[in-house]
Amino acid sequence: MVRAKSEPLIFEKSVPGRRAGVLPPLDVPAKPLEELIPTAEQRTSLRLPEVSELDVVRHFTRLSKRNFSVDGEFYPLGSCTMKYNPRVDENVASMPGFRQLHPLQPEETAQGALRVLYELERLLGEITGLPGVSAQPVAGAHGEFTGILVARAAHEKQGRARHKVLIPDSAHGTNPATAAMVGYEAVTIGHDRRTGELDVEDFKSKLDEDCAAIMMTVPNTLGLFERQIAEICRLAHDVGCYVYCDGANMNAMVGQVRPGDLGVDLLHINLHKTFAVPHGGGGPGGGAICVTQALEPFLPAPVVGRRADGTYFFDHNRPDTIGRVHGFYGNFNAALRSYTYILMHGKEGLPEIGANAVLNANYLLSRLKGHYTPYVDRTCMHEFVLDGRSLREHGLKTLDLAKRLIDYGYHPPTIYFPLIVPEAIMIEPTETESRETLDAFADALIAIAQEARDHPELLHDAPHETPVGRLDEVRAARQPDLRWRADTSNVDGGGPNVEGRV
Amino acid sequence: MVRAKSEPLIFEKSVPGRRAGVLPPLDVPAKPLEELIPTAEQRTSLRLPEVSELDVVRHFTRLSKRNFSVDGEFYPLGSCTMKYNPRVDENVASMPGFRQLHPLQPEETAQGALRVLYELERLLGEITGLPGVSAQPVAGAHGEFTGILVARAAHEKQGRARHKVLIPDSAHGTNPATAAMVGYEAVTIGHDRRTGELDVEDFKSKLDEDCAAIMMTVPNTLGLFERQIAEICRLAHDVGCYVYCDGANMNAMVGQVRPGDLGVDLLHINLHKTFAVPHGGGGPGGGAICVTQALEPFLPAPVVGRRADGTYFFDHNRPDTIGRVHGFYGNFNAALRSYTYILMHGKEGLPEIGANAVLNANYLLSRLKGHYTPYVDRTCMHEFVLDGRSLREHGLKTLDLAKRLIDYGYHPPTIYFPLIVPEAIMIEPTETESRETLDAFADALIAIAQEARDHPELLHDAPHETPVGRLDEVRAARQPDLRWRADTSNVDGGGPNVEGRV
Amino acid sequence: MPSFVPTTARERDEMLRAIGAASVDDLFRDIPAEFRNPQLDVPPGLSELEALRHLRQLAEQNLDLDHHPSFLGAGAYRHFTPSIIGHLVTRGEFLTSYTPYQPEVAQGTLQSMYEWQSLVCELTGMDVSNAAVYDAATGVGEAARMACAVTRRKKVLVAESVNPFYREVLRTYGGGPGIEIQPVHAWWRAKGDKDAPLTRVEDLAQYVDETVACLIIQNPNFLGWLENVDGLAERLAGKGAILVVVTDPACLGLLRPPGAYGAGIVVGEGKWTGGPVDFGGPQVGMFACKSDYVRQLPGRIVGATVDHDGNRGYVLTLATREQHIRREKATSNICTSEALIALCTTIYLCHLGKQGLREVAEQCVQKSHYLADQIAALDGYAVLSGGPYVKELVAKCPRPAAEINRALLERGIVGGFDLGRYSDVLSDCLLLCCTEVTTRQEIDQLAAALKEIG
Amino acid sequence: MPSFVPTTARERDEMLRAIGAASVDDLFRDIPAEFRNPQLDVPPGLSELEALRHLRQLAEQNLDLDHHPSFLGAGAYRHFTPSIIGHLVTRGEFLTSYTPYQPEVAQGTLQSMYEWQSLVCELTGMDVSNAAVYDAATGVGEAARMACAVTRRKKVLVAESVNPFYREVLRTYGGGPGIEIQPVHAWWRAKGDKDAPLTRVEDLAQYVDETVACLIIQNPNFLGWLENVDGLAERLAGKGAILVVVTDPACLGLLRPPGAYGAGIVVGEGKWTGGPVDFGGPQVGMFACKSDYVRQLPGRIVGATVDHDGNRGYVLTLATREQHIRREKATSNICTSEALIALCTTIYLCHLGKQGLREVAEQCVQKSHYLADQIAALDGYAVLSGGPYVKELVAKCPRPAAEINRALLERGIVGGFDLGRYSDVLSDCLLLCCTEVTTRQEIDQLAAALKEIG
Ligand SMILES: Cc1ncc(COP(=O)(O)O)c(C=O)c1O
Ligand SMILES: Cc1ncc(COP(=O)(O)O)c(C=O)c1O
Repeated sequence: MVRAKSEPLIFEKSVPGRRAGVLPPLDVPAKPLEELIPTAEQRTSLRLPEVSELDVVRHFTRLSKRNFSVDGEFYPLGSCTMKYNPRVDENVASMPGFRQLHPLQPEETAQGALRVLYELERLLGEITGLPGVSAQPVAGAHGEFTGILVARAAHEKQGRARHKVLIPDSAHGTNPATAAMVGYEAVTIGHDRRTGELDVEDFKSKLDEDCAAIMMTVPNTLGLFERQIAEICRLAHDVGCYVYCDGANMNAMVGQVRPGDLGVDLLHINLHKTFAVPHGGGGPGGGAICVTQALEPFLPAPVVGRRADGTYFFDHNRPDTIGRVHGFYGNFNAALRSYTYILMHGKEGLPEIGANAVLNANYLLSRLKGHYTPYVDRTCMHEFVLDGRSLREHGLKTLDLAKRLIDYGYHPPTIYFPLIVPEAIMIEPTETESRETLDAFADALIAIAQEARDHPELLHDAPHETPVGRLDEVRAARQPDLRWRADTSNVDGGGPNVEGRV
Repeated sequence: MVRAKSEPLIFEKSVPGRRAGVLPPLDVPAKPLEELIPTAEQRTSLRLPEVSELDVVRHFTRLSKRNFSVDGEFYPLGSCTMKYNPRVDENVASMPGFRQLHPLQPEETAQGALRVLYELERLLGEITGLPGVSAQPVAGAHGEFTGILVARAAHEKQGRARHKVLIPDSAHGTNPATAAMVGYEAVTIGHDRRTGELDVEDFKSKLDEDCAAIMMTVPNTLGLFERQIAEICRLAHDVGCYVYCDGANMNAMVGQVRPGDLGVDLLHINLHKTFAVPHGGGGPGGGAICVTQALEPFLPAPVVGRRADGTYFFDHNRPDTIGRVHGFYGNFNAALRSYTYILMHGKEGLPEIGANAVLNANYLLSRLKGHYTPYVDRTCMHEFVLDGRSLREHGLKTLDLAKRLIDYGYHPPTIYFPLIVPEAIMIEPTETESRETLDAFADALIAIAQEARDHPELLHDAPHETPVGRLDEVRAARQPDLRWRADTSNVDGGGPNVEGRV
Repeated sequence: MPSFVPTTARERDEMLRAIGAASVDDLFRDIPAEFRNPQLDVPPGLSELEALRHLRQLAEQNLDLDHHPSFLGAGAYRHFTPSIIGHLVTRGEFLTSYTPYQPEVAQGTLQSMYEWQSLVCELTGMDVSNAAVYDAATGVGEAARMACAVTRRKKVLVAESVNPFYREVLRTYGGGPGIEIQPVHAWWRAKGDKDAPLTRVEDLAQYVDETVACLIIQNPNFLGWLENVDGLAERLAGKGAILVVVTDPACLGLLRPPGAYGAGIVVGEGKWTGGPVDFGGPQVGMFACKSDYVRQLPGRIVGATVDHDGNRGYVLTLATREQHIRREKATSNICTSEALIALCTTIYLCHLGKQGLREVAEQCVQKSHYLADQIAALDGYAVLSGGPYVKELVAKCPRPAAEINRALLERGIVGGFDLGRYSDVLSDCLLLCCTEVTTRQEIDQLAAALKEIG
Repeated sequence: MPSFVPTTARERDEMLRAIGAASVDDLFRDIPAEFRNPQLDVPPGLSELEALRHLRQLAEQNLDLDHHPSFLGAGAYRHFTPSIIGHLVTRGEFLTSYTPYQPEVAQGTLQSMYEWQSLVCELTGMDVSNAAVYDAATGVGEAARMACAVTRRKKVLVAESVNPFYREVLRTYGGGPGIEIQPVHAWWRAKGDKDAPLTRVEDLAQYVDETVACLIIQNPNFLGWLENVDGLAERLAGKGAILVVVTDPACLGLLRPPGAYGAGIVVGEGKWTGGPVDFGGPQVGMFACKSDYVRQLPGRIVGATVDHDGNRGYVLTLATREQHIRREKATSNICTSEALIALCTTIYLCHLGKQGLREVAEQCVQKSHYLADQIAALDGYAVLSGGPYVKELVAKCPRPAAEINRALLERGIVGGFDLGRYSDVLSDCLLLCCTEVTTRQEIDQLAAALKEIG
């Protein structure tokens, strides 16, 4: 409410000898410590903060107030699916039977947890039409990595050494980065400026038997369905190239269309997008990977199996596996949330997700037409992208519009992505927002368009009421100050730790 | 962070047919409803809001942001003991074994809960020196009511019909209100302007055999210890008058002095002050009543007993009881928090509460001397009261100072109480605040004293950055608008429901 | 032991120096030495881990009703608590703020209280509501006091079909200022072929004369039955007396509101629609009345108003009723109330909403009647019919209710309320409660057990 | 089934009209009809109450370690989680915000990440830290990739005393870009009168030549022992190779930081100091390095800077390392990470603080050594001594470890990690873990059970 004053670093609140957490008294006979751990192995200083419990609570409460969030604000961040995260999932995830469960406990003492993983994987298989599922990857990019490794392993199994992965120019940065991490050359494919879809001719010209996979995003990052997807899959399969689908945009398809039916071979789902794991300021999420039956043997080990007697187990006997991609079984506690979310929606509820995500996006788009220019003027799926170049007439850019939205109490959309759209403004309302919210947001955007003409400085100087104004990002990168340092910190909090360069 | 926009009433967000909570499908055969409940007995309309779960979450999240709280701000509200409320207590209070426990379950299935009540009562008895304890009253005023009823019952038992209760002029309003509720005449006793303590001569002149009790507050509401308390008790007892101690200020005494040792006969403890039950915006709290052994038989029924075999039970066989004061056993879930709090502090920790509450108050007072005028210039206990009349020189009043503190990020102190102090400013820092916080607060008050001289309008127009400015309280009282009405509500939220008078 | 005190020994010494005191002890010099530093017989402090272990152990000594079928109601009801409630009300901004004395920094609490008042008015059909009282039981006490204040009379009639615990509290509350509490007998009469007691509040009106301030009834009453209230309020009004109705918000999802049959004051228990049974507390009392009586309302009241810029805002209002202004002339001594529990209920009512609350009531009706059918079919058992009922019914058993309950508990079932505690003539009767959380399987299990026991 | 969709049928129709579409189906017309409206073989939806019941049932099928003594560690450790953590991190502002792309409305997340980075640097003794990676296992993979990028080499040595799960993940990570992972054997040697295996990383240096990017060790190692690292970093540096150390923040409360013995990259698992074991996930990887390598760091990095008015503020920085800018040239593909778990750990480290974290480590030491004494005193059992240890020890048993574990479980005790899964030669060994939450009573109970079994 009141403009938050600057909040010092917790280190700057430290007072020697002050304490919050204490332990029970030691209940075993204490031996001289140096007999157990040689003094040379012990540290001589530890500059952790020394604060009281109230210090901690107040500090992090105050920090939290410096965030926008779905719970407080409309957050139409394109490609991120900032939907409502049901609180019941938090209560499920905090049940002691799940929380106080060690990953290496005997399987017979973890049957409930194993069943959650098993059933979640079956549900995701059913929803995507790709029955081989592993919930081990912990994020979308991690799923991509896992998926491309699976593709490579499958090629290798068939004795095929391939070197290229095709990637549309509209793709998210994680796609090419993933291809490179797995050791592939990323080859870019253009898009059709008119339809906003993959340039199929360009694709055909680059597709050959050295292509391990094509990484499609469906709907694509313009929020458009790739109408040629089935054909693209056919063409790819003809040369033994796998079709990987970046499932970040799965929300549009839930219950409406199954990527597996379209011919996709592999797909990850960002459980933190489509299936409502709270984003947490950047994770934990889940990047479950779903593949065809043929690719199933290559999934990361262990996989969860179910015996004839109805008991569940970790199957480590997976000769073709790509190996582990996580220390244990992935973000179990996040998977639990998605499992609950899917079960609650059920057969009738799941299609409502896709239907209303698409309805909301198209409604919002319809409200903005005439005021803003869609990059491609078509029925969109769950999101759409505006071309913000008209702002330039007023000496402004998309960034200014984004910051001005903050003054109106909205989190800005995704901006400058996809890279192919000049001054991109990428808006994804999600299915959990109400029409009134969409209307109010459209009104704000329309008002801002007017402001851009009449009072461009309002955009240029925005945001006006946040605890900090626009920050000097160049200085942050040129003079990196990446940590507090005991020696140079200035307790008055008046400026950054400029001496603390690295 | 960002100045919160006005938040509509939840009713104003209602959309016909929208829903959040749904039930499991009915699992028994459904009969026609009108066969079970006659149509005439059914209501024809129910104008509850129709909103989505996100609507609810966002609405109440936004509302919450319009509050100051201990977790976010220093909250030196005198007489209210706004100390840190440990979060562990919340976790204890949410254990299913306590939450899913019906108050009428067989006692053998509620032994853990009964033990909590039993032990809490014993602990409070030990801390106060008054061994007869009932945790049934749910707030301070409720404890007063219970206590004065106990005193009356004791008088009646002894065949004494008395009519007066003596109450110092510095007392909290609940004291005279309580006396009246119990059917007594409240007789006011003055205070000594020099010492800030009870005017013992006035007391003596009013004390007689028609006095059922004197309600003392120790330390008194000026934050001063009543040095004559033992003598006052002796004098009162000489005429068969009970000494009731309003224990709202118990925080100063915890582990330092026991009211029972001073001669007090009855005392309530505001568990939500001294023993850290979160105030919750005005309850739930606890007003446990502690009395001498002699008065124990009169406590509200049932009381919790312990059998020789170590089992606990509700003792309903209490012929002298004043009766029940609550539908069940009081605010059990609040009592649980205080029990945990007391156990965590333990023998060594309890005296730290009183010691540091008093240390902090005196330190803050020492910082303010020279800038503000204490009503009485003495070593204080856990709080102190300033006389704000000097503000009048600048055309200002205590209210202006209070509102200006909000601009500095502090919750104002208690103001205009006790009534005996002109322009009273009553400050209670509590023991859980750090010296840095006290210093920063003192600095703010000193700066405001300077502002009062140089820029009185800063105080006069404060607060400047809250979601609403100073509100028209006269209008609120003269044209009461106490509820939303379907017909007159204005959805734009632009003004109050002025038509909705009652 | 943990300490929530941040002050280190060194800081303490520096602070003492600034104060000019030699020691902390010095600060307590006003207290005669003989009383200082009591040696408390209290165990040593516990770390957070130890405290949690100890309390978990105690919690687990209780039989929790998530794991056992239970048919207990009798004033405390198990309704489903949506998960959002706990998450929202434990936000520090709600949890750790005081009664909203400084409206500019308490709009969150104030607006939610205004919403509570509005919800209570909608549910009860009354004109105005306060921001809650401690619980329904003390609400009955306050209602009696208020009715006396409004009518300037001193006699209160209370139907025996009102929850006996409420009546006990009423007695305590009435005692002080000399209010005469007159219990009016509920009639027990045969109906049809069943030996069925039936309370008839309509007959109560005959007790009403010009000395009576109010008649207090409960609807549905303690035995679960709807009272026949037709014409009651009118007859009372004829003598200048007020009808006070105690009710249950879950039932009001379906039932006509007390305002519709002339109640002057309505009291309800708000706790169970918003939170678990919590061993009976904290609760929160709904308290609503006709607009004429608003200046006699006890407790806090929030009103809407404007600031200088015309922004809508909320304040505590009509404070001249209250103890901090009027002291011994106040309508009540209430100060701290049950704000956070009221907030739980407020959130609950918004979450369930118009349709949801009705469904709750309807499921209660269907399940309790399903249970009734099962019991009626058992040899030796009968369901007493005293009127239509929503969630509670009276089962007459072949053996003393206490015995039946014991036998049920042996089978892992928490039975009903032993009505022998309410009235001698009902010592073979159980008050059984079904709500939307009761499953058919639990009901069938109970019926099977009763059969076996019976 | 509940719907989190607010749109009513009527609104939907109005919205369609505004869009100019006939139906929702119409909006999906780009999808060939043959693929539309799949019939999902998914059960009907559940209300919140049903979902909670179902999940609680599943949860209760697991044996939870609040109610059973457990000596499992092996990469997942039970430390006490202070209550404040859950309350703070479930505040919607932290829970439901995205990666902080818009710094003006994400200072809360950004500043707490900056604090995380600072804490990680302090703990590890390194210059810089990123804002976390997925977990320690993938952190090891990222460290290998980073070391290769820094040194422009392709060979990675990894000690066999590194957690075998981490090594498996390393293998997966290394596979892609053709990094050669060379496991270097741990030596097994007799020591004193015990048949004690001892890993000697100091000997590993002999494998290092100019093709080696880094040597990865774990300290304390997988068997709980402190490695003898003296001179190791220097020997590696002599060949231009980097020392990568995997470590445990709880142990670092007591142990000298890897920075002090020349680590170039340090990876740690942050999850257990801030949250329960959670069936192994989510975790969060600490990832720190020397300042020279900062532009090769994977993942997000937060930096402090100023706004136009000179106010300190925080931003994501050095983004030119990242996938959204550099695409296939990025240092890693990490996008969403484990921010909220890092926040848990940040709060934990602040709450425990300087003294508290040291006490945690010291209690681990004392309790594990107390357990060692109990075991050493048992006939047929021995404690293998491979070096000083903090919280884990290797117990040699008279029978296969798997059998011992089974027998313990029958007695309600969750035993240790069966080291037969780690190495054939250790199939009669259990890796047993004690932390500050292990009680003496539990240890004594284990010892008694082992005696009985043995
Ligand atoms: C299209 C697309 N692909 C991949 C990703 C990466 O997913 P994650 O952040 O879960 O690693 C994102 C996330 O923003 C995305 O939008
Ligand atoms: C001195 C004093 N007495 C009594 C009370 C009443 O206590 P409660 O609000 O718990 O009813 C208060 C509360 O502010 C108080 O300060």
